[in-house]
Amino acid sequence: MPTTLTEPLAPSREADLVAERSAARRRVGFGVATALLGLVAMLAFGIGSESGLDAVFVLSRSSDAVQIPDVTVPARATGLVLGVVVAALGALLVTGVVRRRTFLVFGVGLALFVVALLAWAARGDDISIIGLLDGTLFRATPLALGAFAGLLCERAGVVNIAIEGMLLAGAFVAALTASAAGTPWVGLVCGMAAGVLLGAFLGVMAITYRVDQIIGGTVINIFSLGLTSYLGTQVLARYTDLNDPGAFRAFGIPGLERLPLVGPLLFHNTIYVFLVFVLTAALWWGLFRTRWGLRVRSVGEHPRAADTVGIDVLRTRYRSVMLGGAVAGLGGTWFTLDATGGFNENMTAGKGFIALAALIFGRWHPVGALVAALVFAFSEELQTRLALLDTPIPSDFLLMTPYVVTIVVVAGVVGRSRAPAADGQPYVVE
Amino acid sequence: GDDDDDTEAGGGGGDGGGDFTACQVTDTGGVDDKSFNETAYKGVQDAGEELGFEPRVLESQSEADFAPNIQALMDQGCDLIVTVGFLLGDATADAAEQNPDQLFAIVDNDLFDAEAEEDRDYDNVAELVFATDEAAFLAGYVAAAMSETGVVGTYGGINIPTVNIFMKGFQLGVEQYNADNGTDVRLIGWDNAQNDGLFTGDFEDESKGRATTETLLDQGADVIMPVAGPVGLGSIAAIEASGSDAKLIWVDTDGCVSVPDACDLFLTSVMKNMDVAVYDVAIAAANGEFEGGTNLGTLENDGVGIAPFHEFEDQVPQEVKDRLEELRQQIIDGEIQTSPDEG
Amino acid sequence: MTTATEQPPAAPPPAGGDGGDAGAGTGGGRGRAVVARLADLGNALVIPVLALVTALVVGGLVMVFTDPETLDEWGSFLSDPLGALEASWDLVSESYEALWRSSVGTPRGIGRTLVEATPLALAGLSVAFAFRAGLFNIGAAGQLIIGATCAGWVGFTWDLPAPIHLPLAVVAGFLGGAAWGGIAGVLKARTGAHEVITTIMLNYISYRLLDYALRSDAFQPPGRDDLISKPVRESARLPEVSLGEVTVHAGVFVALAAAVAVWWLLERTTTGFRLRAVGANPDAARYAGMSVPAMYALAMVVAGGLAGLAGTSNILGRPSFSLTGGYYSFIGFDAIAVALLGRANPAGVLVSAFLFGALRSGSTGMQAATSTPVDIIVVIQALIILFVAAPALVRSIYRIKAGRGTAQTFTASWGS
Amino acid sequence: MKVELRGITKRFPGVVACKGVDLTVESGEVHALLGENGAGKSTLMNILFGLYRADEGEVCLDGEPFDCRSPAQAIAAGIGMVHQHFMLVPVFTVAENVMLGVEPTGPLGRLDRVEARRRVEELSDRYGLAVDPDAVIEDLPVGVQQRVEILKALYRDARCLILDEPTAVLTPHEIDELMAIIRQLADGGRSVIFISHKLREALGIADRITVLRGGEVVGHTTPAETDEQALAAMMVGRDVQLVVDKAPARPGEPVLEVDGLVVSDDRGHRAVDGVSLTVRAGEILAIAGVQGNGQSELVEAICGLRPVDAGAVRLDGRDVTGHDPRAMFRAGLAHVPEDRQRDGLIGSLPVADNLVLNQLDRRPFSRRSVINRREVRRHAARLVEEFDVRTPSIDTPVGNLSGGNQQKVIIAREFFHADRLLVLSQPTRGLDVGSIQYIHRQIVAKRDEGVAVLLNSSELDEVLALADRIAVVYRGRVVGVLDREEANRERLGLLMAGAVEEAAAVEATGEEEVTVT
Ligand SMILES: Nc1ncnc2c1ncn2[C@@H]1O[C@H](COP(=O)(O)OP(=O)(O)OP(=O)(O)O)[C@@H](O)[C@H]1O
Ligand SMILES: Nc1ncnc2c1ncn2[C@@H]1O[C@H](COP(=O)(O)OP(=O)(O)OP(=O)(O)O)[C@@H](O)[C@H]1O
Ligand SMILES: [Mg+2]
Ligand SMILES: [Mg+2]
Repeated sequence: MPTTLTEPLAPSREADLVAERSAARRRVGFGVATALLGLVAMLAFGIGSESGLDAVFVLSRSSDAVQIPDVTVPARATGLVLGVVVAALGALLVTGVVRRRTFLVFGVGLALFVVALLAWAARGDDISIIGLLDGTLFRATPLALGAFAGLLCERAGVVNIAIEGMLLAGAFVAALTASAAGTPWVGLVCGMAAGVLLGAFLGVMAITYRVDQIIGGTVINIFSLGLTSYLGTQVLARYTDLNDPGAFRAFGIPGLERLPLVGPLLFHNTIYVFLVFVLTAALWWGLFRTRWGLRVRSVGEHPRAADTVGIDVLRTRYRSVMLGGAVAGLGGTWFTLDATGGFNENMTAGKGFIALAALIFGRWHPVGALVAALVFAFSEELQTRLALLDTPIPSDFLLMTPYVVTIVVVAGVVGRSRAPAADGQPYVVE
Repeated sequence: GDDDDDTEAGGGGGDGGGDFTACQVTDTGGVDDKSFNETAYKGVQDAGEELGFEPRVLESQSEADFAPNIQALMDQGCDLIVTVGFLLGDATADAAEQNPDQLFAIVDNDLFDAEAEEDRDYDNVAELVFATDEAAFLAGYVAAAMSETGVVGTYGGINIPTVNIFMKGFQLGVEQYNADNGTDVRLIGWDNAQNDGLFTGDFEDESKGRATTETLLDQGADVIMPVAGPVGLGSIAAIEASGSDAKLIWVDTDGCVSVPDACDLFLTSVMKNMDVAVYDVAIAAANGEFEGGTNLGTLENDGVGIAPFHEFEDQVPQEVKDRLEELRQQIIDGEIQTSPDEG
Repeated sequence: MTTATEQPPAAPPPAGGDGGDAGAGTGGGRGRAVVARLADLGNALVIPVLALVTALVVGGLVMVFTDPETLDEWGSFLSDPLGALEASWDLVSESYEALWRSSVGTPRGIGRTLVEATPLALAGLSVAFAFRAGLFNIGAAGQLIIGATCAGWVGFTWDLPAPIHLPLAVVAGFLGGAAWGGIAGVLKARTGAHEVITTIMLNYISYRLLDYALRSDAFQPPGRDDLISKPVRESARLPEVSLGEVTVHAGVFVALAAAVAVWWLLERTTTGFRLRAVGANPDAARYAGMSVPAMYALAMVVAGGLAGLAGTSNILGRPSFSLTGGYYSFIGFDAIAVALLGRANPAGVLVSAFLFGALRSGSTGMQAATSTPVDIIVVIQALIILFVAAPALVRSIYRIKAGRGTAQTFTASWGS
Repeated sequence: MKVELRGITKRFPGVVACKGVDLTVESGEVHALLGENGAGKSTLMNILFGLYRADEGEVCLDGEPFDCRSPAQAIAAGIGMVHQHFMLVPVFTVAENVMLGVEPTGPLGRLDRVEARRRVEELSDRYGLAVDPDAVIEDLPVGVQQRVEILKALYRDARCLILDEPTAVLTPHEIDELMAIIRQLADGGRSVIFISHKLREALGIADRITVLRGGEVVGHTTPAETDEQALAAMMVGRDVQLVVDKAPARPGEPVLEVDGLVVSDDRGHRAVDGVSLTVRAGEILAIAGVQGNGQSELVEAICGLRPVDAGAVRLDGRDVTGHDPRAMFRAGLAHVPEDRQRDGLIGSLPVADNLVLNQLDRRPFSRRSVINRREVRRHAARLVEEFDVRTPSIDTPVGNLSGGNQQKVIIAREFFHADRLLVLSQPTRGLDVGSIQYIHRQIVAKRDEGVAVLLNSSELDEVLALADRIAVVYRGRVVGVLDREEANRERLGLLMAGAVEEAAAVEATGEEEVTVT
């Protein structure tokens, strides 16, 4: 353990000047960013906007049990006021009036900025906030499931860049089997089984044959795309009955679904959204609170240490990769059993790679991965809404939003994240 | 081009007569693109059934495959080669120029010489293009008429002419309805003034089609026209999942034929009868009546049109149907402009 | 991060001469190294060839079992076993024969294969170059697009004599790709943002930028509004070159030159040494006085430039000479496979690019001759990568005795 | 537990690591296993622990044949091993590391952390191994990590404990503590196998001693029958001179001057807190101190590897504060880093390349950025011969060499360009007496050439053997600078443990602050 040799004794002395200095640098950085956001809001959404227009925020749908009245705000004033507030928050950070929870303050500033942006975009119009949030959840679902799949593999030390291929295979198999069996449940199970199979395949390559894990993943991606396209042409296009899976329906959790706003948002959904929540909690609990998780993580961090205490490294890795495959397969079934009504060539369209980004951006943590998926999905959804409203930005640039946001967040806020130490390294049993 | 060579005898036009064959080269979307490649191929197949030949199709993986694929079909003695889309324009024009005896039909593209910056026509190429906006205009009118919320929506895959031509005509149709009736039905998702609107960014990700449609539903749209190939299938899922009674307007083909399961959602379809046009060209070629040059499908020649209302037949008021018939005639007579670019 | 030191060394030890001659000093070291390297080469060739054969066999099986007509024959296997076998053999042999003929069997096929291989080689070099510096460039697709866009713009906008115009367009393509790759490199160097994330995102952004450009007057030919640009002027096009009966465009030589340049840069210059050192062990590189961030940035700039050249060779060299939406971005992804297959070294990349180019150009002919869907080629490509990447698998199939430590890891862990 | 190894043979490709080794360890016995680098000690123990399978021979535990196929079986049979490289997961807590593999669990496999913590605390109380069960390993000093390793074995109720070079990274005080613990364990009836290169320790603790050379047992003995000199001869197979011959230093002008240096560690804590030092040409200044008292950060800051928060570094009178490592090399610095595999070498590159790692951009190795391969190879061949690096060829990846030879590659490279200042961190860690002797002689030779040497070593013997002056650091400060004549183990040990000689501390740091210990 060479690194640890250089670790110093943590000084037990008074608050450390240097640590304070780096915290201050961070604080000022966030402060300046916040202040800039405020300034933009003030200028673009406040002063620069037409006066006399209202923006209506719609908070419930007609189908919802509890109706919440719409919120109407004057667009220009909202931009101005929120801009000032955000700028003030930035100033508080820069001047050091607020010294703690800098990230939280920045987050609040960012949220208020988005509200100002929405008010400006919806001036003289209305915008469905509930729809915005609902759409975010919808778009985040496959990303979160993909990221969870990656999480399971990488926490055990196997890099999984094959999420995309696993999603695609899951989608294909689910469409085929659900159509044949006449129930989406069969599709769900078979889609997961397809994922498990690809996971095992990755395992054979990465764990047993010690193929470079990136290569192994790339093989699966290419293979999956090629095979599903090929079979799509050869089979699904000919026998269209085989591409007609029924869809899962949304259902509500009795009681909870009647809550205002959060009821329809969180508690009335298809099984996938619930599964995302359950999996987030289960993965967190499983990885950080159980024996299974401790062992999986030890294998991903220091496989030799795990080996010396009698943990079967290879078997643990296999199991994790196959479990990851199952989750990715599950994510794949979302495409055909929830989102749409059938399989279509390359229908995952790169979501597996975005899930991979979410995993890294979420720092290999289930909650982080979920948040990352939500951030990406939110910016995608926001972009759609902005395209509908009166925004002078060309659609090509609006379509870039989620990608730009991801880069900015990863570069600006997250910075270096630390992967499991043995991620990507094959383990050789002596 | 680098394909001047060995088999220039190929031009199968001469010995045609008895065993006529028509073949197709797809663009990079492939033959099962649930869009124009597929529709055009249906025309080839229909002709094959009629004339008793086995149709051939070559899919292009990339633009580099266009010329070799065309060459391969010439080598195999295809009498008529159908190509699809503007991507294939130059390859088709080059091949036509070098093989004046070979017959071609290109779907959805008016050949254009980008270097000379002028239109190109060849006696051996039938350019099958469509005044889709004329039909979309009628669809916009009926959409506005049938909207209860006063909001209708549209979205596209990518903002390209073959896509936005639908949206342009659609908007003018909605405006026509408002002008006729003094109403204020709004179109969201496209704006002729900005020449821009709502797009998903590709023709593959159906889930984006679904999410986008949900956005439109949230913003109150209750008649929606997706112009995004297979991505449009996401709209069906969105409406089915939301349980709303919004309606869809399908494009290219009659939705009730191509997606029969969802027929109850289709108010109508903006039909671009590419299969019919291809079929007609093939039959004409087989009978020695092939005519090159631009061949514009319009309302007048039934190259474009709107589909029957199917399940909504009873719900569309008679006066709307009557007015649609009037409008159709006016468009044919050139009294109404259906494209914002003209005039 | 601590386990890294306990892993077996990343590169395979020389297969031969590490016997018991410890302490022998270096007297005969050189000669022996050459012999070992030759032996290595032999070993290195056997496996890929077997991998290729295996992939083709498995690919043939896939063909047989998904072709409806052949399957029908198999349906009546009991009554007519020979018929089924014959039908299968005919299908597979005809397909592969056509594949061979239109890829390397005729001068024209070879020409097409070389042209197909050119951008694959350049983009493959891009990915390989980044690999050597320890970075995973998934962004070749975006860099290729930006490079092609810049080269194309110079090519159709300016009107200059060919001796100036063509080089300018090529340089513009290189610079465009370099700038686009450089974004990811600089972000990595300055903030530690992971290049896998940023390059994926930059890919998507580049598609949108290209669409936007294609819709602008600067790119669209007057009187036309399809997503297709003006064609590059004659003066900026890569000339066609005939070698005997094989006709290719001059981009092929650009790719060869780039491979030599990359090899020379990596193996013969101090900068290349630094890049490799940083890729192999950033800690030690830093201790040796090298600037790790600078090398990351440089690696992505050069990688981006190479991918930019891939786009450039396409736009300036291939008929149509016009940019279109999503311009050849798939090459950026095939490039990952090409680089991996080529073991991230320039010569290997050239060979694997040729192989992939042959599969691509051959698939067109195969489809024309036998109606075998082109998608099968993708399956075969995946199989080849699989078998080449997993030599152990091939060995166990053919019962070849294993050497030592064959697994190779290109990519260090994800972390920072 | 009585452990018997009979006729153990283990072959690796090209090497026979163990040849028919017999070893018997009685219960209640501390058995020292000695041998030079590569003698096969670790291999033998790995066989006992089930990490390797012996090619020949058998293992008996308490007289019963024991066929050990995996560590899990060894653990179950009561064997515990503290590895030469610690086998701890850096990001886990002490309790997590200790329980890994034998976790107490509740329903659904939930970890019972309370129970685990209780047992860790109980064990650490019983054996006086003070550790905080909730501390994260990577935050702990190595000495404490070692205790965690021992706890791990005890937690599994090991009746035979294997300690592979446990003292390499410990301070004298910690070593004493460890010896006491080992004694206590042995007295409790456990058997202990103790591997070390430090002969004095082996003589001090062992009941019996076995010496391996070239994979074979060359002799059994007991502390009573032998002494250091005899043991060393037995290990190496020839007579070894244990003390370095060195003439008194003739210090010249100051080469390195460090003035009020303040440096923070990776987490932003202040690790070096106002250190001032001077190293003169032709002298060796040793920094002595317990690992983790800021020595590493100090050295890194001097070498330009770590930003300086305050203070100055001067080289030959020129201010070089904040220079990057490259500039420092050009100014005449040579540096042997502490972690040779991670920081000193690029394992996948050949020996030749590693020998010019930080000099490649100089003539004659390159000109205008173009490498001159022939020069590089010529140079490599010369250094390999001069420094007796045992390698099949200069094209062998350096990662394939043994630890001692890897270290020689670094020494050769750095000594070659050490013109003014040579900074050495733990230059002989993990090396056998033969190699140590060789390297020590080279260091003294450099000094005698007039190079200023800064030696950072936690090995007191090494410090005492080489240093002309000794600066003792404690918690980021210099708490005393002693001349070699004034220094002895006891005094240094006390200073290192923070028993501050107030006057010295104040003098050294120039601050009035009273240090709390
Ligand atoms: N080890 C290194 N780490 C980081 N950057 C370096 C390193 N070596 C060189 N550079 C950078 O690369 C540039 C070119 O390097 P080169 O090896 O040609 O050195 P140079 O500056 O020309 O000096 P000289 O010719 O005296 O060696 C240098 O100016 C420097 O900025
Ligand atoms: N996994 C392995 N593969 C090949 N050779 C090995 C392996 N492990 C050890 N060896 C070789 O076996 C011999 C004995 O090594 P071992 O690690 O047992 O020595 P040691 O006595 O513990 O040395 P040290 O004092 O340096 O720890 C050495 O020559 C070493 O190079
Ligand atoms: Mg025309
Ligand atoms: Mg050892």
